[in-house]
Amino acid sequence: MLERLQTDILILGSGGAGLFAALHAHAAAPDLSITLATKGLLGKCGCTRMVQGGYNVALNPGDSIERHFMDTIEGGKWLPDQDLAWTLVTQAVVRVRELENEVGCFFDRNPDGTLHGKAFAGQTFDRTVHKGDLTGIEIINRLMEQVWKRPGVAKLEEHRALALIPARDGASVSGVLMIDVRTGGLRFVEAKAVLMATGGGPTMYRYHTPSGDKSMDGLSMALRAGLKLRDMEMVQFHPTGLLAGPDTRMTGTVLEEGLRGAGGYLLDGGMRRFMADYDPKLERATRDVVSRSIYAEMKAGRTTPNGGVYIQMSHLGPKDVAKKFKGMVDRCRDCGFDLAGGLVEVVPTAHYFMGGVQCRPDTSTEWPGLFVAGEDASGMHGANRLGGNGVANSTVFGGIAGDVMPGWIAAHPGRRAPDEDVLAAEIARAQHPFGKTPGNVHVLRERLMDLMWDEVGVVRDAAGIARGLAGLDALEAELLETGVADGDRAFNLTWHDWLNLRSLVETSRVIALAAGRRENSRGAHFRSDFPEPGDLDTSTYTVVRQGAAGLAITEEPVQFTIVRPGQSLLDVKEAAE
Amino acid sequence: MNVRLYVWQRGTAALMAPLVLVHLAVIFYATRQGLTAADILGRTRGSITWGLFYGVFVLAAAIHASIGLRNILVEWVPGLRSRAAALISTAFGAVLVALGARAVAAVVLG
Amino acid sequence: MSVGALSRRRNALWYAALVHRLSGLGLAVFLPLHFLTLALAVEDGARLDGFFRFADMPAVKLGETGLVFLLAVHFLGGLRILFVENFTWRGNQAKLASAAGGLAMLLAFVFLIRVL
Amino acid sequence: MTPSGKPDLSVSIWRGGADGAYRTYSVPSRDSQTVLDVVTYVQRHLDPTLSYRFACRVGMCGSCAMTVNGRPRWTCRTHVSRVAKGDKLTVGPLENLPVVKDLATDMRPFFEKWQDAKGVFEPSKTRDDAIEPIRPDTRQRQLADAGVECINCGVCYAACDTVKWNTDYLGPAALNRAWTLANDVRDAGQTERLQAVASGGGCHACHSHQSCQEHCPQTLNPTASIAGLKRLTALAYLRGEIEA
Ligand SMILES: Cc1cc2nc3c(=O)[nH]c(=O)nc-3n(C[C@H](O)[C@H](O)[C@H](O)COP(=O)(O)OP(=O)(O)OC[C@H]3O[C@@H](n4cnc5c(N)ncnc54)[C@H](O)[C@@H]3O)c2cc1C
Ligand code: HEM
Ligand code: SF4
Ligand code: F3S
Ligand code: FES
Repeated sequence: MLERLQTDILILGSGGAGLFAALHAHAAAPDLSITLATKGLLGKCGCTRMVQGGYNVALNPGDSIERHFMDTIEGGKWLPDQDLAWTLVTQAVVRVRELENEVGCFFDRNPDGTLHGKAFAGQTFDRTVHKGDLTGIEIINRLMEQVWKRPGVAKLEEHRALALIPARDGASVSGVLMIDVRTGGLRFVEAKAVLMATGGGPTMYRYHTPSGDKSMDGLSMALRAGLKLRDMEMVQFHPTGLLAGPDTRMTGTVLEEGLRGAGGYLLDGGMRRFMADYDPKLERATRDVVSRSIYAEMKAGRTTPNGGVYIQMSHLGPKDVAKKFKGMVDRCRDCGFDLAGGLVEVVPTAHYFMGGVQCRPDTSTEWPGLFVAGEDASGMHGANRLGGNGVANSTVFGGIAGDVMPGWIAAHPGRRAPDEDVLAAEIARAQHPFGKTPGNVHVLRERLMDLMWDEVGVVRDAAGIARGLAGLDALEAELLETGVADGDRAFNLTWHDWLNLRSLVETSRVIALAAGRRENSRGAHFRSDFPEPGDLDTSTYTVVRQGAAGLAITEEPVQFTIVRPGQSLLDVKEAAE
Repeated sequence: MNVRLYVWQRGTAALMAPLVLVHLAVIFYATRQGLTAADILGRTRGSITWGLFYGVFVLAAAIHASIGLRNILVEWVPGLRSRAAALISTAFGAVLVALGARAVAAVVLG
Repeated sequence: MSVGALSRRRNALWYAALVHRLSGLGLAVFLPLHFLTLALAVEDGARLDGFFRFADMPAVKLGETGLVFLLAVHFLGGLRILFVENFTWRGNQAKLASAAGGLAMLLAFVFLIRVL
Repeated sequence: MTPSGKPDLSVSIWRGGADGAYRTYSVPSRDSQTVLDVVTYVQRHLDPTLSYRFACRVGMCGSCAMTVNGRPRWTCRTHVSRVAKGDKLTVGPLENLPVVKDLATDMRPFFEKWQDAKGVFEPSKTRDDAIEPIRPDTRQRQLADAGVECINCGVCYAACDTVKWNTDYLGPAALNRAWTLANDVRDAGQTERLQAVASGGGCHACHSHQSCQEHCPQTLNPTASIAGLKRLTALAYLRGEIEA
């Protein structure tokens, strides 16, 4: 039944974080056995591939690391862990050079041959390096080619991680239980070091942008392992997701930010341009403001047929729009919408998860042997992630994890056998739905998505959060009674839908709890009952941990290790010059 | 097909292009009012030019066609090993050269 | 039924390649026969003429027309491929391939009229 | 009948492995509906055991390609109204790849050939070096740019009969990638790459069917890339830089 494998380093996920970790670990210690397990095909799943905008890096002589750092801290509303953010902005420089020079990425150039940096919202310098509007494809394709090239990295494609299994000491990691999706068989991979890089993914919302394979599995695994989860209330919504109606996977997918930047209008169902009611910057206001404004229009019932608002580009000249936003216009056309000349319905859509496992700048966690990187990790972005800092985050820290793990293994030799009881319990847990009468998983997922959208979404309040928590309990109880037919377990998507849903319900509860705890409004988190940001100097972040007695939530003070609110590194730098 | 075969196949094709053009012209010209052996032989007998022309043509066609045949065998005869395909096509090429040389000799030397 | 039974992915250029291949094969099969008849000249011109008289039959003329077509279509199609492979890319290859086919047919037709 | 007022779609879907069969389902028709949505509907509402693959749902990951009414396509960006014959749709796995189950194929041969074509960058510098200035208007840069946005969806590979007939043939996507690298001035593995694509199943096996170019959802032109490789390798061979 259970197949057991052993490896030195086990990496979960093949996004920017996972692939970089594999390359760095292999370079640092070619003799170690490295195994990369990923839910889809290598490099063809996850969100790094979907990056359109680009990669923030202070490479231009007119820019500086300090400026990038300050943009990150201010964008994060002073909640980021400053040491993590500093690591992010400094290492991004190295990582982009590595991507160009060693991995082979082909970033766009200025006419003089230097790297082109484009403008991205919330930044004081045009520092976003890109390849057209398909930056993620370029980064991931080049990374996955490099990983395939190294036979020393064993690949477990279409392997879904189910649980972190502790060692017998109960306080370090022994390995990971997973399903071989293609056969439906279970595998336990014992490893000396494990990197979790499954990429978060707030897909529990009615409207969401991430790829279908992402369902917060990593964070639900970490939760069950008893690890500390930080900033879990921080869900970033992108203001303009495509609204194509029910029963289509197109709904929720992102329509790029640049459309508003270029002068696109947002119109309510009655064709009125409404942003003036909310912000003097109109459609060019920040992501969170625009998202909340659209949400308010929707709450007020001034909606389009499918319940959103319109984006209009045609006044800029359909031909010009079709030229400037070719990718976007083509995509809309393929799906039956005329973005250049007509109206397209849009809606805010859950995009990125700032929360995650608490970790140190070297990617280590509380559990010896367990490392975390990418969207599964937390603290770099605080209350808000800058566009362009997401892929920087996954590639920077993935690489660091790859550098660090071989050294950690050398310092902590020997295998750690698994706690067989936990392993057995997790096996039973994964197979739970086969013991129940088959039911309709799909209906439950729809309910979860509505519940989280309505109660713990763009705008929150205490009453809604309470309803959300109660709803989640009911939903979980029903899910546990809903079975999946046990015939053929090979490539059984419905079984995986069930497992996805369970991960999502568990992590949704943590989101709701943390959202209830933060009684102020910062960045992505907005409480209509506490609309003020609160005192910056005494900023705290939330930490949730699952213990024997259930979920425990605390608030920890933010350590201003580099700058304090009111200060700027740029002043310090200029003073020194 | 590898680069060597490719260079030979496309090279002979390019070489044959003008030859085919001339050959077609001759065909059209010669069939103006019925073909006779005298016509043909009168033109070709003892002519170094025509001898060279047809000699090169035969050689190029043999090389070109045998490589072409090899590709077809590889792709369209399931289970045939590339060694066998090479053998068959080389043999075919050799037959073409032999018959071709005999024909050229016949019309040029007599 | 196999997965590919309903395949409809063949395009004009796929057919162009098929015509090129079949014409090449046709020429290759014809070539040895062509050489053999010409070699009749070794023995004496009369036998070759005997062959030509046999070749005067309309059915044989039709066959010859076919051969002219094969040679022309293979020649023109081959030129097109040499252009695709050796010069900067040009669109409309499907049109060019059809034109090659059309021109070859025209040539063969002219030949037929002349010999009949 | 459905909310859109259109009759239901009659959808035949391949079920099983290589020796499976088509099974027909009735799926409500909607205004906004891709082929992937149709397949998803069947799995969610009619037959929970149906297997297929997708990830990004916006044409970026290249994992949702299937054979739709006889043609290979990315299904997440194929609107039903553009392909349905009347109300009929036939959806099968991609051709030229082993079937795992139902609509999911095993893409390993595709990626192995990508490696065989040396479709991977060979660095000439390190992360400690400055980034190479490359003017965007140079010819090589433009040639590489033209082919680089491949999403490795396998559509071209499934559309090419030369792949079907010649098991050694590396196929359009792998060769297209090799061509972009051949034009990458930073790359240090040029001779080895040309050697790799000049051997047995390399670029010379292509007959310019152009099905790859016709079907590529990214509107790339592998035929032109392969032609470029044919030229480069022939020259290199004539100069004695590579062997047959
Ligand atoms: C549409 C879109 C556009 C974006 N644009 C930008 C942008 O312009 N700039 C920017 O900086 N950021 C952008 N982001 C954010 C950025 O993509 C992510 O922050 C970043 O790529 C995350 O990288 P990752 O490696 O952590 O995760 P991912 O790239 O998402 O990879 C996660 C991997 O883990 C695998 N996985 C998941 N669950 C399991 C499991 N249970 N077992 C095994 N494997 C598992 C997945 O299949 C996948 O391979 C965008 C995101 C989206 C969705
Ligand atoms: C002007 C003269 C010719 C030109 C330009 C020419 C050109 C070509 C080209 C370019 C190909 C390669 C097609 C491909 O692989 O896609 C080819 C194939 C072929 N040619 Fe020719 N050719 C010529 C004359 C001939 C003659 C006289 C014969 C026969 C004796 C012949 C027989 C073949 C055969 C059998 C093939 C293989 C077809 C295939 O692989 O599909 N060719 N030719
Ligand atoms: S070349 Fe086009 S069809 Fe082929 S794999 Fe790449 S994107 Fe897909
Ligand atoms: S379809 Fe195949 S034959 Fe060549 S031009 Fe494309 S690879
Ligand atoms: S699902 Fe990613 S390309 Fe279709």
